[in-house]
Amino acid sequence: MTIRVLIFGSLARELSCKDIVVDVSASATVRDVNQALATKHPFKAAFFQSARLAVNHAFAKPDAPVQTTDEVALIELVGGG
Amino acid sequence: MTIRVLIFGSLARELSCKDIVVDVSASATVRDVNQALATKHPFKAAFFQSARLAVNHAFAKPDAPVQTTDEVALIELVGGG
Amino acid sequence: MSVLIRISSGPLSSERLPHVLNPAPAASLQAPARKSQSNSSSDHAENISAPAMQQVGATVVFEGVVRANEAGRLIRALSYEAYEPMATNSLTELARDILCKHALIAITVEHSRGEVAAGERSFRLAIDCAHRKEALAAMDEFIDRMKRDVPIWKSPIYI
Amino acid sequence: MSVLIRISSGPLSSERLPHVLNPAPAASLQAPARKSQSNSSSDHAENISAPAMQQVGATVVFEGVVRANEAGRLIRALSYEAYEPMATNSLTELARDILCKHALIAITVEHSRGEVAAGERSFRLAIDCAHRKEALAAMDEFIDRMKRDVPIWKSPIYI
Repeated sequence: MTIRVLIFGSLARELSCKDIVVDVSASATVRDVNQALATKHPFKAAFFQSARLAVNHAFAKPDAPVQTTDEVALIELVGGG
Repeated sequence: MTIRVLIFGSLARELSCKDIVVDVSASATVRDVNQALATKHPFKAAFFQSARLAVNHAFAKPDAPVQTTDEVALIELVGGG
Repeated sequence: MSVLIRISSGPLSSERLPHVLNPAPAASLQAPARKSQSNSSSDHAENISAPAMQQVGATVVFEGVVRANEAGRLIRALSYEAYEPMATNSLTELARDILCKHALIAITVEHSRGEVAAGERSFRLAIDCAHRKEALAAMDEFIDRMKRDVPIWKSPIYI
Repeated sequence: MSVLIRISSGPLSSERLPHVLNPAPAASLQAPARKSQSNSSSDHAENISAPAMQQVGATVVFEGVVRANEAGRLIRALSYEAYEPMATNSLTELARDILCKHALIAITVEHSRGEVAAGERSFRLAIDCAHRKEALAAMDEFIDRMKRDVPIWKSPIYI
């Protein structure tokens, strides 16, 4: 299935886009989405493997399941405020 | 010589006065003034012996000399602000 | 106890928001976080009771100002991007958690989104409490956790 | 760098004093503390330069409010007595010391003397600095040392 991962801030500027679309299996978890992001962007693999993802506006654990209808966002902050 | 020691706050309320006048020798130091205060008010002797005195608007060390023309004040605070 | 959260467009006003919007029972603290927000601002308030206000002995306000340089380069402004409603919800949860942990009386948080010019305010955290030590510890912890967990990003706009 | 000290009669206004009174060279920090003061207020200012202002990234303001009870008894007000000019001079010295030690940009201190009713402000400390951590540490240290060393006494006025 297809998961669209919203991205923000300097990452969005660097990649010149507002989201990254990845393909994962129908039983995918948050961890699988991280892995798919890392595979798609090998030069930032370490970053994507450990980046925190929010599912439907709450931080999600690596084991949490993901569905194609979920709103997934990559929340990696470097000191806002 | 005579030294007038200004007092404030709860001490002034307790003693119902704004100053305490003590007699000390012409070569007296701040320590001697503390001692004279303690002698004059034996029920608060320990308090007066260790109370901080300001001479001419600055905290004075125990060894500092005192003159009758100096402005002496007892600065014992219990948390202002 | 009171929690008031507002994320609004552009620089913050120099005037602080009042802590007390509508006096109401303290039980309103248990009300769920508001999930919706308008396009122009997101604003989430819980209310403070009059007896609680009488316990306030200290108010500490932190204001973040956009500095004219960022990593050594001169900037004209910072642009803040908030991922809503997660930003407002997570600020609200953070404020409630800090309020309970440090036994505070009220927390008011204001954060800008969009462009804020150098010299203007982009963030304000106001804490009411009985005593000072709790307020300072709470403020430090709030800002650390906000920077780590609340989805608001800043981008420099260079001169 | 700027230090502004004011001890004035009655409750503080809800408006903060501006940090910048007259832009002037930073060397004014070395100016001697003003020894005189009027009966109605004592006010001591040193000035802040425009380049220093551009470094301000955080402003933290502490406000002390008179609480309606003191040691378990209801009070109508607190009455503050300041021993002048020592009170203003020692606040000024304390502010300079804290400013240098924590590398702050500006400190503004306001303290009431005379009667301040419950619920009203009697003390305000505003700190401008580049970063937050210094401001919070400086605020804590300033208030601890003020309570210990600055000759201002408070007396409860019971209902």
